[in-house]
Amino acid sequence: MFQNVVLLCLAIMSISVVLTVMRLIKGPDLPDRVLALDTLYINAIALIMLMGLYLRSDLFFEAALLIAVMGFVGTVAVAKHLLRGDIIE
Amino acid sequence: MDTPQWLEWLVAALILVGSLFALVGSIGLWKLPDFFMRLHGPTKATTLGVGALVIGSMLFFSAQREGISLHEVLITIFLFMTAPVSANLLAKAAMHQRLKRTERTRGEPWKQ
Amino acid sequence: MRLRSKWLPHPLLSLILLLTWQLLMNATSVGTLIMGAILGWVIPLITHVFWPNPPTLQRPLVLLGFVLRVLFDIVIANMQVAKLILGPTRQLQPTFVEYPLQLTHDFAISLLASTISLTPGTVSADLSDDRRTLLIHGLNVTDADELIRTIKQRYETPLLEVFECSRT
Amino acid sequence: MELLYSIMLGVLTMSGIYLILRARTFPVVMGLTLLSYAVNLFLFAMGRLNTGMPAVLGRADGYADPLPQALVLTAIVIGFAMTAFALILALRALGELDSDHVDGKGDQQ
Amino acid sequence: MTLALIVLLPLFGSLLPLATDRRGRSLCALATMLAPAIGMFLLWRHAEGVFAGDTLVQSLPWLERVGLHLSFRLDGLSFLFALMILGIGLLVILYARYYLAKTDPMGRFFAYLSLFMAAMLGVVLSENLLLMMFFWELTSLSSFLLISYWSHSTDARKGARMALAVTGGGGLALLGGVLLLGQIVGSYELSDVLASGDLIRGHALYPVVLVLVLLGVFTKSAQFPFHFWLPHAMAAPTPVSAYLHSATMVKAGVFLLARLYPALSDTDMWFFLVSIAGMTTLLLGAFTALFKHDLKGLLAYSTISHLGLITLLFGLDTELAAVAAVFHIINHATFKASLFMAAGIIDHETGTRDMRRINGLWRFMPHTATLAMVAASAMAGVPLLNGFLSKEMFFTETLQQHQFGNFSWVIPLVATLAGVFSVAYSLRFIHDVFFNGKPVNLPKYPPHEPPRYMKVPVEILVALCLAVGLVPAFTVAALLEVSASAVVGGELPYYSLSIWHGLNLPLMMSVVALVAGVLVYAWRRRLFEWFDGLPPLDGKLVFEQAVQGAVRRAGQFTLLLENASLQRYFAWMLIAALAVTGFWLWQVPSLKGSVALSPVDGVTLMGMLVLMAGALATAFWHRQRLVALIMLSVVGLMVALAFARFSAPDLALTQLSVEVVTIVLLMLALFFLPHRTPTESSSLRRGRDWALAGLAGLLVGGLSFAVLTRPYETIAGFFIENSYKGGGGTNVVNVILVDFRGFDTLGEISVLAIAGVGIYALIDGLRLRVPEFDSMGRNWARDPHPMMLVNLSQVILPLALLVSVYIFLRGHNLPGGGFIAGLITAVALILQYMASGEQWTTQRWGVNYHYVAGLGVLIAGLTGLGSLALGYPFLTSSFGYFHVPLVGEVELATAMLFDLGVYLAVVGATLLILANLGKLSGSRAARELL
Amino acid sequence: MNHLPVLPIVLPMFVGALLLLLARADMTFKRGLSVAATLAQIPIAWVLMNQAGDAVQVYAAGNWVAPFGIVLVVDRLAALLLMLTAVLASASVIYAIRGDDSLGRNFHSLFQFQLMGINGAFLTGDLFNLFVFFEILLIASYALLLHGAGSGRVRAGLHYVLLNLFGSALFLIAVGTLYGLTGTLNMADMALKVAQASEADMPILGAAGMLLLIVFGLKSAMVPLYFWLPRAYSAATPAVAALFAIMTKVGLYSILRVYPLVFGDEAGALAHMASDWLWPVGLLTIGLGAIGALAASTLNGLVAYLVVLSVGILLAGITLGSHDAMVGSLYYLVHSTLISGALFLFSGILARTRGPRFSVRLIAGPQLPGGALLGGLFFIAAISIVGMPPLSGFIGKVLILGSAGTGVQAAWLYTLVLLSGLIVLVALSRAGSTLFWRNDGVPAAGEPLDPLRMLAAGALLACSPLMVLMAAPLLDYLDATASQLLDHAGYIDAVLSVEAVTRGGGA
Repeated sequence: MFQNVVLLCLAIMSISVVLTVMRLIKGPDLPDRVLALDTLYINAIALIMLMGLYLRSDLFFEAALLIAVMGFVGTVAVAKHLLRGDIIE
Repeated sequence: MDTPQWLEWLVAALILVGSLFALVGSIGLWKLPDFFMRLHGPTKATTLGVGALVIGSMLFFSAQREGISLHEVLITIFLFMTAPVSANLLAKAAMHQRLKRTERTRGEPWKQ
Repeated sequence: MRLRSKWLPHPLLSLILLLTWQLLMNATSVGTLIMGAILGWVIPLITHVFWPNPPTLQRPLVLLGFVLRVLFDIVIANMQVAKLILGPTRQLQPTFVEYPLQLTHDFAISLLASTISLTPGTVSADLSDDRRTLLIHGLNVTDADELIRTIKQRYETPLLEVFECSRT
Repeated sequence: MELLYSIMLGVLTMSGIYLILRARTFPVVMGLTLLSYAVNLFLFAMGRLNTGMPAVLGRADGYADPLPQALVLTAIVIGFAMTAFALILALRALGELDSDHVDGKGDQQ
Repeated sequence: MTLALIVLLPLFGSLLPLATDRRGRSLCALATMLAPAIGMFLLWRHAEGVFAGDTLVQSLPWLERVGLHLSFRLDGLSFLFALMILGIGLLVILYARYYLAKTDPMGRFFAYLSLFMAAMLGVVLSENLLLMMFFWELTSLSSFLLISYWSHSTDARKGARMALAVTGGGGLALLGGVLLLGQIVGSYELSDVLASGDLIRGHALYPVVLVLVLLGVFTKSAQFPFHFWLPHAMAAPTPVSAYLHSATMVKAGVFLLARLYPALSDTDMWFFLVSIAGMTTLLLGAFTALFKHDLKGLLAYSTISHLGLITLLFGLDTELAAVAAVFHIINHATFKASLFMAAGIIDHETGTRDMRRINGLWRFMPHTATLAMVAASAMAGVPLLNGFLSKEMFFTETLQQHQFGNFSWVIPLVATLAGVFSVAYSLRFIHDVFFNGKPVNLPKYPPHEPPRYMKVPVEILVALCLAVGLVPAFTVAALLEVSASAVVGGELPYYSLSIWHGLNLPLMMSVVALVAGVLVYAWRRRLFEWFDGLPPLDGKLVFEQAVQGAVRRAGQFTLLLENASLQRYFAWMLIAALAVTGFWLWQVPSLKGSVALSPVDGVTLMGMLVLMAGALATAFWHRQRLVALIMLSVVGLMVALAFARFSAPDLALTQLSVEVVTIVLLMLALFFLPHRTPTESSSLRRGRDWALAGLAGLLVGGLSFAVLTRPYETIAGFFIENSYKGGGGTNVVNVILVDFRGFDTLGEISVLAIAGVGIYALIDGLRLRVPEFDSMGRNWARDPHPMMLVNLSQVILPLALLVSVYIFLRGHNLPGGGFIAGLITAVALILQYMASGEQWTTQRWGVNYHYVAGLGVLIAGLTGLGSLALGYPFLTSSFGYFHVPLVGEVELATAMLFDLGVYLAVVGATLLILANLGKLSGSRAARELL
Repeated sequence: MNHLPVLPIVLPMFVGALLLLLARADMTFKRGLSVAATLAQIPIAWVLMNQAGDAVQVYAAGNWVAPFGIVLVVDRLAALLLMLTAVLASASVIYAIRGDDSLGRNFHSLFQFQLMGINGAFLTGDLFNLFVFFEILLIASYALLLHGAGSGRVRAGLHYVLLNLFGSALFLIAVGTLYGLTGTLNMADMALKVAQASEADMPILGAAGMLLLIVFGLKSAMVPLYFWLPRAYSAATPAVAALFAIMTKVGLYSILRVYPLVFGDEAGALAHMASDWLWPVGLLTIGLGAIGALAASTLNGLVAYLVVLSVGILLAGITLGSHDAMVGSLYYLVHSTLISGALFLFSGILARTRGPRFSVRLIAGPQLPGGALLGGLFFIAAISIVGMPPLSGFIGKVLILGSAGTGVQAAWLYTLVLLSGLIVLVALSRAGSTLFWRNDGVPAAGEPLDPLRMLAAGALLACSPLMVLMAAPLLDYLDATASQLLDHAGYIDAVLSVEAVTRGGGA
């Protein structure tokens, strides 16, 4: 039963990812895309954690944590690029 | 180790809530008419979405193994710290790019 | 609370690191405590150059209350926002609000801005160059002054207490 | 799954190769990045596709072939170094030649 | 090894003139003469044996595998040639002593000359064909140096280059021929080759061998159509011409004909090839010689003609013809050497070689004139001189040949015609130069007799002409006998060397030639006019145009291939890869193997679709670079998820970190690069590219599918089994990295460190133009360091460091390790740079990342070295568990130390790369704040 | 325990890393360290050459035996190439310390890492490890190629880098496929596995093997993958270009190592699969190399094409496959590497002497100080590389041609080798006479001759006559090398029978 709930959650997250990717592709502007990318990172965290629950394995914690860190850095970099062009100045 | 039934139910509820909030965020992202409004969807809903998931996961793994598993909370803490900053930077970028906003928006963004 | 010294530049940070280490290790034992203590001591030593002007914490308990309040607000906010998003979007009233700041310390301002972003339907979009005004975008704001009042009362005041009571 | 995976690799490779065949440095570097993703996934798959079998002793019933994973790890890091070098070189070329062409046009020989 | 000594003496002797160059010209010349003089002496010591008909072979085994031995051979033929080379060589040295101007570096000249002499001696004395090739090419090279002696003159350079190209090229052909000969015979020793004539002639490759050998011969001996280099080699100083074009260089070709005569001759092919080439050359040379106004030009074409004569004689393929050929070799050497020397004297004294200006020299230099006239008469074939004798024999032989069937009369006719011209040009040499009015406008006036000793060589040679012509039986007979019999390789038939054979057809031919020759010369004005009206045909021009044309065409062709377009190169490489792999994949019976497919689940399907969409979007939108970049990072993220999905947490972590760093890097670069790519390639080109890309995708996908559906046995079991036992860790991937395959990792961090260093060097001194507007033409935002970001980055750094310590420490047993920890640290620091700027950060964090990267590699390496001390191989790990009070079991492993090296190298290299990029814009933020 | 086999890799690695730490140290010290470390390679290689004579030496890094760990394999061939690299590198580094090394940063460190990569590629017995060392030598070569920057270098370097990145991707795909089917990375073990592979797997192994050939072909500069080389090599700093002369040989070496072993006699349908392709490719490379040499407009461009040409000859020679052909090819390999190195160095000296206005473009230039000496040495180098006697090129060509037999192959090989010889002769004589003889009478604006640079170039050049004088022992060595190379079973046996050290000290 529990597995089925996790599967359901995975399905929900999949829809969520699809919506995000649709926004990513549609744009229309760069900030929209970056925002969608940021959201995609968050969705990825959710997916990873659900996968960990599904497999009953806690080996995915670091991956989730890292996605959080890296997603943030990536978003900051793009945003900075949009603002200033140069991200390390 | 067997997980108690009630805990499984609780975890299931939590992750379901989390997933649904994440979905709401994405729906917002897709549905809302301008960038500044879309900004609200993910930065909020997904924080709680992931937050609920994290709590669920914490409970689940604490029951799975000896001791408690709290380290997932770091993910949430981290997201709480970073999400506003991302949003802030994105908003700045959007203002810099003078993105169109829905006509009914009140107030003016600043010129960057 | 002047514990800062050459050898322990950020005691609070050290404590946070020690706690975080316990979290990371997912267990607490003598070993993890020792290791956490070592790390909590060494890392601030290395990184304090990047943090030349750390905030001074005046009333930790107020801060705790503040955190709990924010957490609570987040949960409520999320429900509200979810309703807004799922409902008809045409009725939403997005607004840019200029919020006059009382806080002066960088870190405190950041904390306030973050809090605003995390809570119901508001995002801090920008900070003026003189750091006196915060630009907030609200998803659905019917009364801008009401919003400013709420923020001031619920968040800025406690933060002022925590970080800057000596100065006000 | 294997078929799907292979199709994905094919699409990834195709996109990478198409970009590689462009006339400017930036798309080429992006193409190489895509290609290296494809290659890493390819190399990784040579240990076959396993679900829930990370090669950490005591954490699963079975273990995926760890060797390709180790190889991919090496390949990722090397690929990063190489991409970085190529990219900076493209900048250097921009500085020296005032052009980002790689097709022999756009700058005086 | 006296024979080797004869060759080696002048070789080393070439150092003597260099050494004595400064000590006076006479000493220099004398020193140069030392080696040939000793050589002569050594040769004389062997004379007895040679005249008794012995063949002396001295051999020193050298390179068995190559078939190259230091073996030398002295028989009649080589004796004759060695004699001529040394004898005329000595005379030329004496002559050159006086010929060379004070400004000409004499030592260098004599050194080259000695070198050439050695090479020439080597050619004629070699027993081993490969050894002969050695010297053969050396003659080309040393003659190149001699001809180009006056290298400041364009003619000398071009002439030398042409001579080298033609003779050197011929030499290469000859090399081919010789190698094939060696393959056929099984040995390169002449004795074996000469004894295998039938084997060679019967071999299927005989025509190839013959053609290749003849190419070598004809080019060297200036046979038509390769004759054109010789006249232009006249740009050399005259002593060189006297030496090279009388007795040595050009004779090497005919020497080879003579040498290989027993092995290669006696076939129709030989007859036709050799005789027709000889005949053509004979006539063409004689004809052209008449029209040359340049004294040396005349002699050059005369030389060509006489070489043709000798070649023709060998081509006639009878033993008597061979005798005549050898005889003419001797005679030609004597009179032509003396004539060149005489020409040199005239040139030397008058300052010109143009016969239209040099007239009536008899009055000024009667002595020289006499000598020249005798020699020229010998060249014309006037009776009582040596040229007459061999020419008679030649005429006789032309009449004996019937292989042309009904056209056999052509040969004597050509011979007579050539005789006519030969008389005419000889007459011109005599009359035009020494009589025929007065000199016209000479650069040096009045000319006078040269120094006494300059004439001595000419006198000696002319005396020889006379002696041989008058009393052949007492002078040349014995030498001719032994050398000719060495050529034919056996007993010679009867022949007579007497001057008077009675009134016979050959004599009539001589008379006709003489009379007609005089008549032709008398009508020369008309002929010259007619000749001037002919279209100019100069082999040199043709050659140079051919070379220049070839160079041009080669240039065009090369540019066609290498058009500096990377796209082209990529396409080539891709096509090559597709071709070779497609070739094999085509043969696979079924791409799908025996393993059943595993089921697809929805989430994975969705992830892969997103990944594919991202990849395609990157490609489609590559013109909007930032958009493409965002799509690229989607792909990166999905790849990481794929790794996680398929049981590779370590990979997922690494991929995530690397991807972010890559994106940051790309973004850094994008600041300076254009943000959009204009459409440049045609839709056809894009179509082609998509097709190529599609095929490549098919290839990779196909390969992957084929492998994934096939079973395999792997060595992985060993790693899983030994990971804990032997490596002390439970994370097998990490144990492989730091232990089983630590060597790879060591290399990999070296790559990172090198990349960092290399990039640092690239950035060093690079300043790029900072774009003033963003891609939409707006000014950049004012605030370089948003406050919230600055504050957050300060908080995150210690936390991130903590996390990297965590990831590092657990790496050995759980997903993580030095790499990932290093990348996290690096990313956290990069965040500082992004938030607060390069200058701000560098001021506070003055770490030289060179040191960090270098230290990392050193630590990892030293850890590896540690095991050496214990007698284990490099990189052997060890670990142990220690009980620490309160803390409990603690594992200490050298692998951890190794991983620390990895960590440092990663941090150092990554920051070396990224942090320095901030300098590219020249600390723009700091500038703006001012 | 004999640790010598690991030294040619580890020594430059340590020195390279140390030089990074000494980034700010005195240049003289860094130069001394670098030169000493490079020179030290010569005796190491010498001892290894002698050791390899007895048997194939196998060194299990990390004490993990084959096929699980990474083994270094020293046979005669590897030792020979180590020696070749050591000699070439010594000359290059000596040349460089006269100023070329300060044109950019960290030259010596990069140089040492470059050596590490090259030596590693020669020594390793593991396919993936070969990839790693390829990458080391590539990344170092990128940096070295760009040493001193300048537009020419950057343009050529960009192409070189990007092409090789693609090459690396192909390498990984090939290695991956091979692993995916054989389950091993050790070349010796892989040879066994390939020999036992099923019919259905054969074509896929073949495809992977051929993909590998493309990668090696890119490194070794064969048609149609050599296009990057001429510009890159002629743009590089002389010392670097000279060292690069060995780089194409790394590709050739890999071909020589992998194909006869893994896809050799025992490989069933795949036996000698590369030869069918390599033969025409080799011939084409000869032809295009010669044409390019004729068209070259600078001296170092010309030499770069000569490198291509020599690769073609070597490919053709290797493909002949016989023992004798192998001996000839190896001899020619040594010869062509050293002499192209010498020519690159000369070209550098000449460029400095002629001054930047003329450099080594093939146009009339100023009168050269010491022109006769330079010209003479160039002349010697030229005749050596053309393959004229009395120098090593001649023997090399005779050996290769002599081993071609008398069949169709021989016809092609003779034609192309001889014709290309003629073309190169014309090209070099044009180049030489223009550079040294044509001048506008103006004294050179460049620098005077530097004795140390001349020594470096001269030393390399001296190898050519030396290779003739010492031809007998050298050929004996090569003879044994070829035997060892063709004895696959012996190699496999030696690699797979290596045992782990169980007790310390190896007593």
